[in-house]
Amino acid sequence: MSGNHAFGEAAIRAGCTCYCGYPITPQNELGEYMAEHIASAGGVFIQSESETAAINMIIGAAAVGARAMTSSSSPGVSLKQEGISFLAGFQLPAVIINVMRGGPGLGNIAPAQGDYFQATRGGGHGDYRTPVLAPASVQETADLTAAAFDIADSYRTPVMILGDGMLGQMKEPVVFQEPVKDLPEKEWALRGRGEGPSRYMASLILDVNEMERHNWELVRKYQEITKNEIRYEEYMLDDAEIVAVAYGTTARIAKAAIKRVRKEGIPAGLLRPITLWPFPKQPLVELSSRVKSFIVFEMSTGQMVEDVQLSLEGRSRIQFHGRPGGVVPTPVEYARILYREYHLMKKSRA
Amino acid sequence: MSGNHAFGEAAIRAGCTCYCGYPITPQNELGEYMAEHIASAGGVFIQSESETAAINMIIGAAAVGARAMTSSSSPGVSLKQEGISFLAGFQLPAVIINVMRGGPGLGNIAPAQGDYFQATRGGGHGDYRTPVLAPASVQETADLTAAAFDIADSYRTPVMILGDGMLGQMKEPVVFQEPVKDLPEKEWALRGRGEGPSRYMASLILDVNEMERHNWELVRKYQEITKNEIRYEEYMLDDAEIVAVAYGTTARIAKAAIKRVRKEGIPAGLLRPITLWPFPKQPLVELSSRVKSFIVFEMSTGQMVEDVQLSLEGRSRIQFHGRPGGVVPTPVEYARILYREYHLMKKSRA
Amino acid sequence: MTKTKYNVTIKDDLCKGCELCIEFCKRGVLARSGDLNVQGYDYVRADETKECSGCQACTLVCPEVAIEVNGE
Amino acid sequence: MTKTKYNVTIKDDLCKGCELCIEFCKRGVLARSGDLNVQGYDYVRADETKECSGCQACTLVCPEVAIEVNGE
Amino acid sequence: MKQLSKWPKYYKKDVITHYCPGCGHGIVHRIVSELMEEMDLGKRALCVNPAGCAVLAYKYFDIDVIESAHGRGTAIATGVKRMKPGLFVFTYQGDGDLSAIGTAETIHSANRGEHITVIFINNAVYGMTGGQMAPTTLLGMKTTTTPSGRNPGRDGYPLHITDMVAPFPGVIYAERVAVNGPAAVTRTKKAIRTAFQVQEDRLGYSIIEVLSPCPTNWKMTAKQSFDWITETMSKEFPLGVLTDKRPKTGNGGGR
Amino acid sequence: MKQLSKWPKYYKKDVITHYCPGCGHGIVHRIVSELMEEMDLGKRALCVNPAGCAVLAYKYFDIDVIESAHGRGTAIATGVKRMKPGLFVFTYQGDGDLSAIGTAETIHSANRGEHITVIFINNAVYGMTGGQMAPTTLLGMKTTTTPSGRNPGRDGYPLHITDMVAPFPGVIYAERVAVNGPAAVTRTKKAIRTAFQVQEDRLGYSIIEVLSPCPTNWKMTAKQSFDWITETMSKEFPLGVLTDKRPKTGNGGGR
Amino acid sequence: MLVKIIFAGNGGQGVLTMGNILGNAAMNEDYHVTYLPSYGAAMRGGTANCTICVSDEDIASPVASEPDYVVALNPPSASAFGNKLEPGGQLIYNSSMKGKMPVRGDIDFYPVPANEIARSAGSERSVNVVMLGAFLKLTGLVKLESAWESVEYLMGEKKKLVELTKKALAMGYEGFPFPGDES
Amino acid sequence: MLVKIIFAGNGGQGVLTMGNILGNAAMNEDYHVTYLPSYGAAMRGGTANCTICVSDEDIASPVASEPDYVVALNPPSASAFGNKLEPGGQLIYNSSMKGKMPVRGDIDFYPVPANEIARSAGSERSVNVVMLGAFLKLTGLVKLESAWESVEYLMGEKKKLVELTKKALAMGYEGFPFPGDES
Ligand SMILES: Cc1ncc(C[n+]2csc(CCOP(=O)(O)OP(=O)(O)O)c2C)c(N)n1
Ligand SMILES: Cc1ncc(C[n+]2csc(CCOP(=O)(O)OP(=O)(O)O)c2C)c(N)n1
Ligand code: SF4
Ligand code: SF4
Ligand code: SF4
Ligand code: SF4
Ligand code: SF4
Ligand code: SF4
Ligand SMILES: [Mg+2]
Ligand SMILES: [Mg+2]
Repeated sequence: MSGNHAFGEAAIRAGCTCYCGYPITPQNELGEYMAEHIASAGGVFIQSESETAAINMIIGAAAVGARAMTSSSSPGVSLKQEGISFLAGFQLPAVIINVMRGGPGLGNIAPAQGDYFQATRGGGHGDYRTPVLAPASVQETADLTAAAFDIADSYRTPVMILGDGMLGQMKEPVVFQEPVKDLPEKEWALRGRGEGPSRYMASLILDVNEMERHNWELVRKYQEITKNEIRYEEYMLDDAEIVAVAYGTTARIAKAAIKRVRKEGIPAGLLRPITLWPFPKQPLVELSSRVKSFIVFEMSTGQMVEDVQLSLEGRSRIQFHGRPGGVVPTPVEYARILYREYHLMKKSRA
Repeated sequence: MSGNHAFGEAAIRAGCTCYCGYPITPQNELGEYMAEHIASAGGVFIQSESETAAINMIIGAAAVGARAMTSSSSPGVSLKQEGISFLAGFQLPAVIINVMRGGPGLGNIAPAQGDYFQATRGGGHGDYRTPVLAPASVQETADLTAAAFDIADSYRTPVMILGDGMLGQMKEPVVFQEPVKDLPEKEWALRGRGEGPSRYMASLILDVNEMERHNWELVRKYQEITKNEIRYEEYMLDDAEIVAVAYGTTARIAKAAIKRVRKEGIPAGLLRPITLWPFPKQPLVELSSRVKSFIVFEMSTGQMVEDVQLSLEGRSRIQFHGRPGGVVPTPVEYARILYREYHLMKKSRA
Repeated sequence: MTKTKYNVTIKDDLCKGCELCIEFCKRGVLARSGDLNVQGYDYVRADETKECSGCQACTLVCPEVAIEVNGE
Repeated sequence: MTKTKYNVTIKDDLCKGCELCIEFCKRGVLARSGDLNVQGYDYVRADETKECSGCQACTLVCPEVAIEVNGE
Repeated sequence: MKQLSKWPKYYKKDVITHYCPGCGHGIVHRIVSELMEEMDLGKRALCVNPAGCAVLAYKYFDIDVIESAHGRGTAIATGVKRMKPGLFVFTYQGDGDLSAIGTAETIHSANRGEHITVIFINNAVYGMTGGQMAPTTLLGMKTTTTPSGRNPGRDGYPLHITDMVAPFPGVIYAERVAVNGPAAVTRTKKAIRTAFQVQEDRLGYSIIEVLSPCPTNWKMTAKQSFDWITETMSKEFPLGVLTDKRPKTGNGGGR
Repeated sequence: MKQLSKWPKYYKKDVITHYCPGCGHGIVHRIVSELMEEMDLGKRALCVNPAGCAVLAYKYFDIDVIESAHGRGTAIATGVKRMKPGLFVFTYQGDGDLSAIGTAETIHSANRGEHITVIFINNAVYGMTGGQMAPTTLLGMKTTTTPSGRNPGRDGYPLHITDMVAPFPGVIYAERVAVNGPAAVTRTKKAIRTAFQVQEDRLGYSIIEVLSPCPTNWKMTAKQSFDWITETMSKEFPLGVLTDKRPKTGNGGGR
Repeated sequence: MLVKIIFAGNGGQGVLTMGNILGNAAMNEDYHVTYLPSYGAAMRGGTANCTICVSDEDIASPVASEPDYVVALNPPSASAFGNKLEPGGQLIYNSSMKGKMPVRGDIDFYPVPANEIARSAGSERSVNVVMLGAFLKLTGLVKLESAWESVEYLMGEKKKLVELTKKALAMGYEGFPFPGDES
Repeated sequence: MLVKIIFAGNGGQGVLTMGNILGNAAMNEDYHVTYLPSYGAAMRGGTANCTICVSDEDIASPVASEPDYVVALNPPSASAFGNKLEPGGQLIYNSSMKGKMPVRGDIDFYPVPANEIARSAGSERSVNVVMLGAFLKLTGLVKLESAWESVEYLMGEKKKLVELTKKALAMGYEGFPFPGDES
């Protein structure tokens, strides 16, 4: 099954009853899958007039308690930024998938990782953060989609999944979780006042002190998320002297490269952030006590590398290797870099 | 004159002949000023149907060589992110002003600094950066607006000016530069092929290798900008043992606070980044050789502080003090913090 | 049967002094009070001496739900 | 005067074999070549033996500007 | 003693609004609140309020309310109604919100025939932001962004968006009314009642455009702005039913 | 020897397009290029191309071209024309680009009566992205996002955006044509010529909607899609002049 | 020296004009000046205020969380902003309008029957400048003449208005202090 | 072991189907498999290709910058992708179609008169499976039977199509190797 279809099937099984989206390559198959299958699961598919409309339809659906999702690719995700800021302000759960392509502008439809900053720093306005999950296989697209909905609901926050054209298009075998039954009631959801007092959802808070309280409340929530939700994968780190840091597609390639160089006795390993925000800072800090060389692999001109720098605070040497524009690096290419770096290290030691 | 009017008058004198915008508080007076005055200077004012339309009108105007500007406030700027990414991809010069207000969502119309990440990290998609200028007085809004157009033209890049509601609304005396005469021709601008070969502007680059070349070309340009355009103000740094880092409105307040504590013999100083991107890393690095304590003041929950951390790489202690949501901190408040920090330092030394 | 008498009550503090009610009252029942209410507006007062017809014109045009007209 | 003869030239490599020209040619001048061009399409060929009327139907509907019709 | 007028059940008790003296929003708020009660909708109603002077509507309406990003009201309403068809969903939007930045959402929600009701407050300006030109601003009308009057060559013409959506098959009822006098207010209430009923009867989309005074930005007294609606504004925006596709009403099919 | 057909001067020589066999884009491209030459516009023309199958138009048109973000063509064209009124500015847009994501830009540029020309390629689907529903998709029509056919209750109705803007005072000429046969192609060329002339005469906005085959996504042969336009598509989208406000043409003022 | 003043009243009472006149005058006397109006939604419902800071050096923040002076054109603003005054601050209020006053022992109250004076000056609408005149007399922050000049500068062409305004300014100035009604 | 194959041809020649059949078969033989189609604008103009990676362990990248095998259904694809082959790579091409071939000495060429075979198998349209059959014979990557099974799985209901496809597969398989026309 393709990554795009896996996103869709996993969402439906996670109880997503509202998908709104606008076509854009390389994630069209996701919307098309929803168009075909969500209704039979009791959900609604809406092809919105734009990405802007889509994110706002999601806001409406989420406000009344539905598990709602939208998806797009880079340019379309830029159009959702205002809406994402509103979701954060409203404290509404929702899942936003970005199947990244080359940029800026129309760029191209090849796989890229140039939207890391946008996703992790909030491309929208105001003080907010969105948890960001980065799958590296079709199986993981399914697993993390389910996880995204849970995180979104438990913290009442929009959650972003950052994939790329390759993950969306490639087919791999995948096993899905059982469809979830009866999700917990959301007492905060609007449902008409009924016999109770009327309620409202507003991101407008004219009183600056109230607004500040709201901002700090959000910060506390983000600290909670940082405490509980950090995910990452360690690969051959036990004896590693060179550690690659990469997520998604580049992490797969890095793994292959590490296998290769390991054959030649080079002690390389991989730390793969699965949550890009919150970023797995601690494991990096711990590694830095014995690992003196880190190499960050990205399909961009250098974005996640900032989070690695922020984590290590100059404790170890950090190299960056980026291939932007939709170029998919090869294991050989990465292997060569690990190889060179290792021998440099040995020299500098001697 | 108010900051909003100063933005407008300075732009007109800088030769801006195209202003497109959509009303939003706290920057309405800027558009209104343009509506009243740009025509008599031979320019065009268009109240667009949305912020999205505005940024795209700017693209058209810039593509044919005009000095073009748009302005908005936080939520509206989020809607311009796709367009800004296109400007970067097209390598078109333009000036975008964000008179920040409280967020996320509608937030409020009070002054805030919560869009620092969006401005400096590219809220749009793809690998690009925009130079970001941060004025701290009405006089500086005028000066930096002129500078913004020059930077935009000389590097063919969109430039952002990050102000806030206070800067936009407050009135201070201001002196303007003489209106610029005959700006240099832009040979790259589209003007119809005439007798020459036809030309095109496209951000779509399907060939990934070409796209990658384009991305690295942009990076080289950004390195140039970093080399040449960094601006900052040093205030009482010579003998400073505590250094405040703040921009825009908070920098003004920090100055007053420093004056106060200086009276009590506390050696505090201020480093005020004027370009937020490229960020004045070097001066901070140099300071860190003797200054052991930095305090970052923001009207946000902590955004620029990341750039300070990236600059200092753990060399000095960094404190953060933020007041989000439109709360404008007082000099007394900052003074108290500098005071406390100084005495902590003395203790820890003893 | 005796013809009903109507009482007009103004919620002083809600009134914004827009005078729409005054404009549309054919019986001249309503007039400015000359006083300022909590909002700082010169609110409207009903003149007991004038006879209200219960036509509701005032309540229909009042943007602030500041007028109540009741008949006995 | 002698009635003009029309020559039909196909730019083989531009043709995408959509057959629109064939459909609209009343004289049956055009037909598939059975060959593949650089694009891998079975392109169209003009049959010398048939007589072209110069009606231009083919050039009007051709999406690829692959046909040229000239009269002598 | 019989009570001729009383405080609407779904309007927050004795609330002091932030509206300027003589503002039409207050009148329409009262009408909507009264209908919430009279049509027994208040308990399951959800109002989508705009960015505009009515952004604080949730402080007045005593029903559930969700705010919308500027112009996106009908998209949010779509998400709500599709998920909870049992709710009564209406948007309350200004002319800038609905016919400028929200143009696409307005047109496509109408074209989908969403089962929602749109209350469209046309006051020919951007009130909230201080009186800039709106798509509905009349030619020659002075606003803060048309200091010498709206000039069609530069600023385009007054946009009649309700007329544009009225012909859509999914738009069951559309009417333009005004709130510039007792009789007009009564007609407006009737129109909104009809529009609400259309949604209740699951027929489709309904929209009521209300010509509404903005004395502050029109720089007029309340009474003057009432008169201006009669004498000038309603000439550009004629009152009346723009479409009525309700079954067996005889005049279905609109204009 | 007289040359009946020749390579258009402003179409790149012997270019192989990326279009599918039988695609209408190629036909319209040729027409536009021919007019660039016949009306002597090529040297000062600027084309705004869309995100859509025509995104690569700049590889074919031998005139200056700027690409647009999806749906924003008329906003970009507005900026261009306002700054350089001497240029001949036209947008080339698909139905998704122009009537879905670009709805607001389309309507407001038309309402401002910008002096630009819009070539609107209506092929009832999103071609570029693989055949999803477009606002113009016919009821019951199967697309990748309406696998069981467009259902008005879920997906809304075919949108007639050209009819919506035709009544605007600033829209001087609007016509719907097709390219599904020699005669139709000739009429299309005439219509586009008229629209171009409207801009040349500084009269205002002009738009030509072209019903254009997309054999690939319609899952038809080229000929079948030509016939489908005649038999089905043009029933929903009738061909003809939607407005003609050119001075002294006798029938000014449109419908 | 740094003085922070808040002018407050109904929208339409000309609060912002007061600020502009004072700000401009202070500028001409070579002070550093900032002027910060209330804006946006605050407009609605018709209350308005502005903050003027006057100093002989750079001004850090144009906001006055604790102003030195409040000039209130109506009771609601008097109570709203009177409560923000620095201890020892001074409240100049329009005593022609009845309404709740802040109850504080640590500030000084200066009543000004502004409506009456304005009326006698020739127009109810100049309540604002009357109050400004009183403020100038009390504080001596800038000379009456400088205020007059900036009136001329700001109102330029409209001769009649200028005269009227200057007159009202003067009457507020000369008349001050006025007898308080409450003892 | 890791094998990377690219199937390429015109859109409409059924290139993606080839990939699906092989990918599915390999999966059932418990290999790790990735399948990456060409997508988006690449579709336009009617060329299509897909990349299949088959391995006995995790597959890093589904992309094949230097494939081991290229199966080309028409000359343009043969030259386009033939030039990407690893040195020592193998090119299986449709010899029924004439056109330029890549000129390389470091790869092996395997002609397959696919159109003729397909015709004799009953339908021109099964050129793709004929080529797939030949590929299976050459590489032995998966058993013919597994390929049959996945044909049944993928084409399910359409019985006639299934039979025809299996037949064409077999003919491509048995017939291989075919006499090259160029010596
Ligand atoms: C994205 C965005 N752009 C602009 C604004 C600023 N804004 C708020 S309301 C408004 C227009 C108000 O006019 P209208 O919709 O006519 O409502 P009214 O106030 O007249 O009732 C604008 C431009 C905003 N909040 N968000
Ligand atoms: C913001 C954004 N959203 C979506 C897309 C993807 N996209 C490109 S073209 C297109 C629609 C194409 O359909 P249409 O406009 O009808 O043109 P056609 O291909 O049919 O000629 C879409 C959805 C994009 N490039 N940018
Ligand atoms: S209409 Fe209402 S608000 Fe206006 S004056 Fe009369 S009572 Fe007061
Ligand atoms: S009810 Fe009629 S008569 Fe009585 S006060 Fe109101 S308007 Fe006047
Ligand atoms: S119409 Fe043109 S492209 Fe189509 S078959 Fe004929 S020549 Fe070829
Ligand atoms: S010109 Fe007419 S007759 Fe000649 S080939 Fe073309 S279609 Fe046939
Ligand atoms: S500005 Fe106009 S619309 Fe807004 S509250 Fe005041 S009167 Fe009403
Ligand atoms: S997909 Fe349709 S519109 Fe696009 S090129 Fe192919 S036939 Fe033309
Ligand atoms: Mg309005
Ligand atoms: Mg289309």
